[in-house]
Amino acid sequence: MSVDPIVLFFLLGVGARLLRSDLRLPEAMYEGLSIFLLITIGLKGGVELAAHPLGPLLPQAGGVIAMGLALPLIAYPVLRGIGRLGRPDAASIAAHYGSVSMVTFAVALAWLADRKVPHEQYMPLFVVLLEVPGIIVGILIAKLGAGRGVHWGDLAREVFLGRSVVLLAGGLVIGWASGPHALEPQAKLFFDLFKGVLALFMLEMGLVAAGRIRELRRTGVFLLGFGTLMPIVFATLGILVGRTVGLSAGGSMLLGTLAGSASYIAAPAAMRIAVPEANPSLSLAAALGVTFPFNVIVGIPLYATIATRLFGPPI
Amino acid sequence: MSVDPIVLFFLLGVGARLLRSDLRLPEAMYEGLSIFLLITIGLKGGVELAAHPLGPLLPQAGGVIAMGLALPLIAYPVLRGIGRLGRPDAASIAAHYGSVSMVTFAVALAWLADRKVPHEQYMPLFVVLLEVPGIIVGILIAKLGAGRGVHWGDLAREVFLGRSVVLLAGGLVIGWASGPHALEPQAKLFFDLFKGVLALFMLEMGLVAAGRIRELRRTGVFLLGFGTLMPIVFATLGILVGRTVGLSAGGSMLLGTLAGSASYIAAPAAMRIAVPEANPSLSLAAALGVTFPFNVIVGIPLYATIATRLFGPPI
Amino acid sequence: MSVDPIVLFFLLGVGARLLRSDLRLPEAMYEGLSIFLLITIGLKGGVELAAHPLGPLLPQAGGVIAMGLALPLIAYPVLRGIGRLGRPDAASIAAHYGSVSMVTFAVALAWLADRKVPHEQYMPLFVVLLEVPGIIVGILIAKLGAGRGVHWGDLAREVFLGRSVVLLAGGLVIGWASGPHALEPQAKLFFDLFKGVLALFMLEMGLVAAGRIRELRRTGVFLLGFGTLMPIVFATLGILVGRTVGLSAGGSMLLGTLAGSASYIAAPAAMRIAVPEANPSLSLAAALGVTFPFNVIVGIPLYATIATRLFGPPI
Amino acid sequence: MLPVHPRKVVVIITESALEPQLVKDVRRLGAQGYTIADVRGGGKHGDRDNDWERDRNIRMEVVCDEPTADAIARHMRETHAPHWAMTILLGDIGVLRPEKF
Amino acid sequence: MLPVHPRKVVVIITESALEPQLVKDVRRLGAQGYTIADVRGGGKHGDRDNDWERDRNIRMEVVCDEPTADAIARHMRETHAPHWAMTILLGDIGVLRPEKF
Amino acid sequence: MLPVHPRKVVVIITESALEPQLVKDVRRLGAQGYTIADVRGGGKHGDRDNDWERDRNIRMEVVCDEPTADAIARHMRETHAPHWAMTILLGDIGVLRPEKF
Ligand SMILES: Nc1ncnc2c1ncn2[C@@H]1O[C@H](COP(=O)(O)O)[C@@H](O)[C@H]1O
Ligand SMILES: Nc1ncnc2c1ncn2[C@@H]1O[C@H](COP(=O)(O)O)[C@@H](O)[C@H]1O
Ligand SMILES: Nc1ncnc2c1ncn2[C@@H]1O[C@H](COP(=O)(O)O)[C@@H](O)[C@H]1O
Ligand code: NA
Ligand code: NA
Ligand code: NA
Repeated sequence: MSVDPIVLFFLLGVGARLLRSDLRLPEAMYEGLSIFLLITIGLKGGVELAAHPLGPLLPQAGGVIAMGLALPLIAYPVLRGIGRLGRPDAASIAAHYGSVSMVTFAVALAWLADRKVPHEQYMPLFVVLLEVPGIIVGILIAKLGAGRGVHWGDLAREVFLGRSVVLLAGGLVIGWASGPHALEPQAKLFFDLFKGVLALFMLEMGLVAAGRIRELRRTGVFLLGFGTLMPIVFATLGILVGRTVGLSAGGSMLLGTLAGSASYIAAPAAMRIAVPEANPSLSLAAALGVTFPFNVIVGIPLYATIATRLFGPPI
Repeated sequence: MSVDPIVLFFLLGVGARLLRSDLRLPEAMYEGLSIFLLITIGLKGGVELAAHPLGPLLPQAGGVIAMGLALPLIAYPVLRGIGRLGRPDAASIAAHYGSVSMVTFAVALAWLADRKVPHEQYMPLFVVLLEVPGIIVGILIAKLGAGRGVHWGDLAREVFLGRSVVLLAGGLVIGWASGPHALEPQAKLFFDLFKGVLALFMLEMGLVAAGRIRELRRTGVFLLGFGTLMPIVFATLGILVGRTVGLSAGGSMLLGTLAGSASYIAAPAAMRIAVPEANPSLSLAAALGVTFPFNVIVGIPLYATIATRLFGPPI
Repeated sequence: MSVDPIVLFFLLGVGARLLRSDLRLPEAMYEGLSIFLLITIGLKGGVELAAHPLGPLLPQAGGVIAMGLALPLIAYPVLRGIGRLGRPDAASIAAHYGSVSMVTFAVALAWLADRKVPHEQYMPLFVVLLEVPGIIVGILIAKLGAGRGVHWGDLAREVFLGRSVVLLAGGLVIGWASGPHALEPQAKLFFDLFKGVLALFMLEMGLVAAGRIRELRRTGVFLLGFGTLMPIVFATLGILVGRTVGLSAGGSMLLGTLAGSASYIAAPAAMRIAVPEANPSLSLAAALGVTFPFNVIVGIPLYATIATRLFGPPI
Repeated sequence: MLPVHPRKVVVIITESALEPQLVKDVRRLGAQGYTIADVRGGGKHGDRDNDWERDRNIRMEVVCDEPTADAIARHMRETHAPHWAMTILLGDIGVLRPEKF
Repeated sequence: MLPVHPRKVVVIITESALEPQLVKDVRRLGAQGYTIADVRGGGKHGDRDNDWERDRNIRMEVVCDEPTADAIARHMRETHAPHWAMTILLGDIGVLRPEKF
Repeated sequence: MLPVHPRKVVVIITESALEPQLVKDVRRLGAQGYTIADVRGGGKHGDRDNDWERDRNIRMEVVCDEPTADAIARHMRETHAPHWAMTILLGDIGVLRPEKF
């Protein structure tokens, strides 16, 4: 069987960086591609939302948000107890794993589409809902636990109006308000090119993920274990939550992937400002250097298998 | 009825900026998208020009240029008399409103295409013809009126060889020289993606337009009135000129949109150099903060209505 | 007959620069487009390689590499003897002409595709194979001849892991490992947009090539002759090699184009580091200011004619 | 010769995420202006060479009188330097329009 | 110790639209070279923070002898400073190859 | 007033292709850090105005003690300056944390 080109692009980036090639994507291109992906995922979800009555989604949304609040509370004691990390670092890493990775979600989406597995098309709504709660809980752990105040105004702007939330949620609303027909003239850019852009973006992700691997030597073996086992636990939890709130097997697998993914865009930005005493290298090495590659290569097929086992019908 | 996604993208940008999100498009992306739009509009017009004998277009072109020369002469006394602005500022704003906004034109084009309204496909020719005259007249008012000399050589290069004129005119010539058949291999980039790129660009336009709104508080209510009423007057004039030179209702509406639009790329660049004593915030706040949003949201449908009234058959 | 838009885009760039327009593409866009082109050419070749047994290609590959090693050895004595250039400059220019220009190859590819001339679809493999040998031989001439040592480790990384080799070779491997079917979701980006992107890139090439023309005045007439005649000799040689190793007329014409093209990305980067005493303006003026435009406008049709004469059946 | 007035220039090289905070800080401490460039670099906190969006540095330059420079440098050292990659430099510079700085 | 020759450095921070003019100006006034960086900033003319293409600043640095520095600073102050966002700074710097500056 | 410790700043403006080499050089010669900005400029080797990827300049700034500054400047002048467009400047600067530089 042929290998998924999306994974190959990622590996090309990893290889180029490990061999110390001078290959790098210009930063504007990286930003442009990520803007494109965020909007497109939003639009896709929004177009589908338009076809659904919103009422029945509310309980699902509530369950998903509750899960987002719970995840960092599970991760934190593990990081303190087993990882022996200080409060700021443990809280920061918990926030990263409580939030989500939009690219991991996109890869899972493409993976399901290639295999024609049905799933709720409005899943992007949950990406938006899951991005913020984990970060807020992580900050609360760091601040309140340390008996320190929080600038709630600044913080809210940082997390709710961060680039990725605005683009995802903006795309959702535009897709929802326009509907598929009005968006047709834009479809050739946003929808037709999505998987090609994702492949290019994975090249960049490979370059930056490999750049983080060096740091792992310094941070030791704990983060390696945490970055691979915690996602499996979280993903399983996500799949169970999906099942509980009534998602299909495909949708539950996607929710599991979200739960098992770690944020490396929104969370690092917010935590650096809110908890500057945490070492940003630790959390980024784990989220980007371990968990992202793990999910892309091992996790996604694994979570599909888990979902299949739990649901019965094979994905 | 669903809302036009192009307007929604614009509003997303406006909202993100007003809420002080950190969302911004990398400058290279902004420039890349605008290069794409300028070339594509040029190519579209050029391909159509190839199908027309050029002779009969000459009188139309003459009428359009004459209008371009007249517009700043109408705006200037209003700005001096009612707005009580000094000579440099009045001349500079007159130049902005004498010239045109390519993006407003593109939005109007997409608006007509969505409604399948027929119009002369070579209209991009008039965008090129209208870009420069208004700027030159504005500079003349500022300079000669002040009894000061003009570096005509530098100035000509600045306005005739500015980025937007070169790309629009270059696209026109390439489209004209190649014809539709030879351009087919390029069509999937330039023509198929046009409306998607325009939507992305409108997101950026929303961000920058909203950034100008703050300045309006300082410049007062006059620019608000000028920036909404002058376009209506100019657009009506443009529609009448269109009718006079024999354009269709759709073509006249487009010419009206051009007349009613204000330049925020070519004119600011040229005026800053040629008339440095003018305050660039005033003209940009009006052109970008008032007139551009007004045209995109209110103006374009309004000009279509005016054209319909004047021509009879509904657009 | 209509003119090829790819050439027209190039001429637009040349004209804009010669008239001193302020038009320039943002650097990130230039880099992004070139990354796109390199990957796409690689993917195209790789997809075709997957359909071929690799064994029979080995002798062809050997012949092509041997040619790559030979070209600078032919150019060097000409540059020393007739051009009266010093050892470093002659060696550096020889390296540029020994290596290849990916964009010239892409233009030739598009030229053949427009005319539906059959050719071996795995030709991109030879682009990869030809990029490096000429550069290494050029460095050897400069260094060993001067009795100086070479940092082989650094040098190998510079040439074998330079951006263009990594992207081309990476694209080849991904295309080969995925095969056409798995790449279908990416085809709409990489394959459908290829010629449009190439056209945009040629605009940038026109701008930079024209910027080099000024320098030619200083470097005199020799480089003008060398930059037009050497490519014809090399291209003829390349066509003969193609015939010898069993390529079709179209494939031989492409190999000739590669032989006749001069590198202006990989070679300048490598030579500047390895042979800093060479004047980089000379080699770049020749490769970019003379040979690139010559090949795009005159060379490619000429090499097709030569291939036709040598092979019999008209291209 | 033009009369040149002596002033201080404070240069702060730090992580780009701190930019909005720095701008607020220096304004509050009395600076009448500032200039910021995107840079990359290396120091005690390792190489910050731009290969990931959060790994960028900025270089802020503030021209001001000596007390303001002192206040800015002191604030940076005490508030941000403990937790951020940061270099603080102080130099002498001349200005033509003393009221501007 | 290398012998170090004292020179002046003129720093001009202003709107990017002025760049071509500045380059012509300093060459004409005797500078043998110049260096320009893209920057953003804030001052009397408000924040110039890069969010629209006409809102960019540049920072030009010219190393030269004292009379040239004086001529450049004077020209900037008289010709451009009245109508443009502009900061002019003058500093001391050392060079190794005195004939170059 | 904060105690300010005098140091030297070496500024090297040169072709961007030399960047990796320069970073290695200054580290080897004892610098504890460096800062690099992308710039453009003009000098003896013509205008380097960014219009082709190989025509970019960088501006490297190294704050260090006097012997290190001397060693860096000397090395640049002897090894790279003959073949590369390069400007080497030496200035005085103050730092707050002397152990860092
Ligand atoms: N000795 C130095 N000279 C110039 N820049 C420095 C020096 N040390 C540190 N920097 C800059 O300041 C940033 C933060 O420094 P640090 O906190 O030492 O990591 C670095 O990333 C460099 O850009
Ligand atoms: N005190 C200052 N320190 C550093 N840079 C300044 C200062 N004042 C102004 N600038 C820079 O000079 C530009 C023009 O200044 P102004 O004319 O005061 O608006 C600003 O946009 C800043 O980039
Ligand atoms: N007098 C000067 N003032 C400021 N920068 C200079 C000066 N001379 C040269 N440079 C910079 O140093 C680079 C190399 O200088 P050169 O070797 O003289 O061509 C130039 O491209 C400029 O960026
Ligand atoms: Na998660
Ligand atoms: Na107008
Ligand atoms: Na060659």
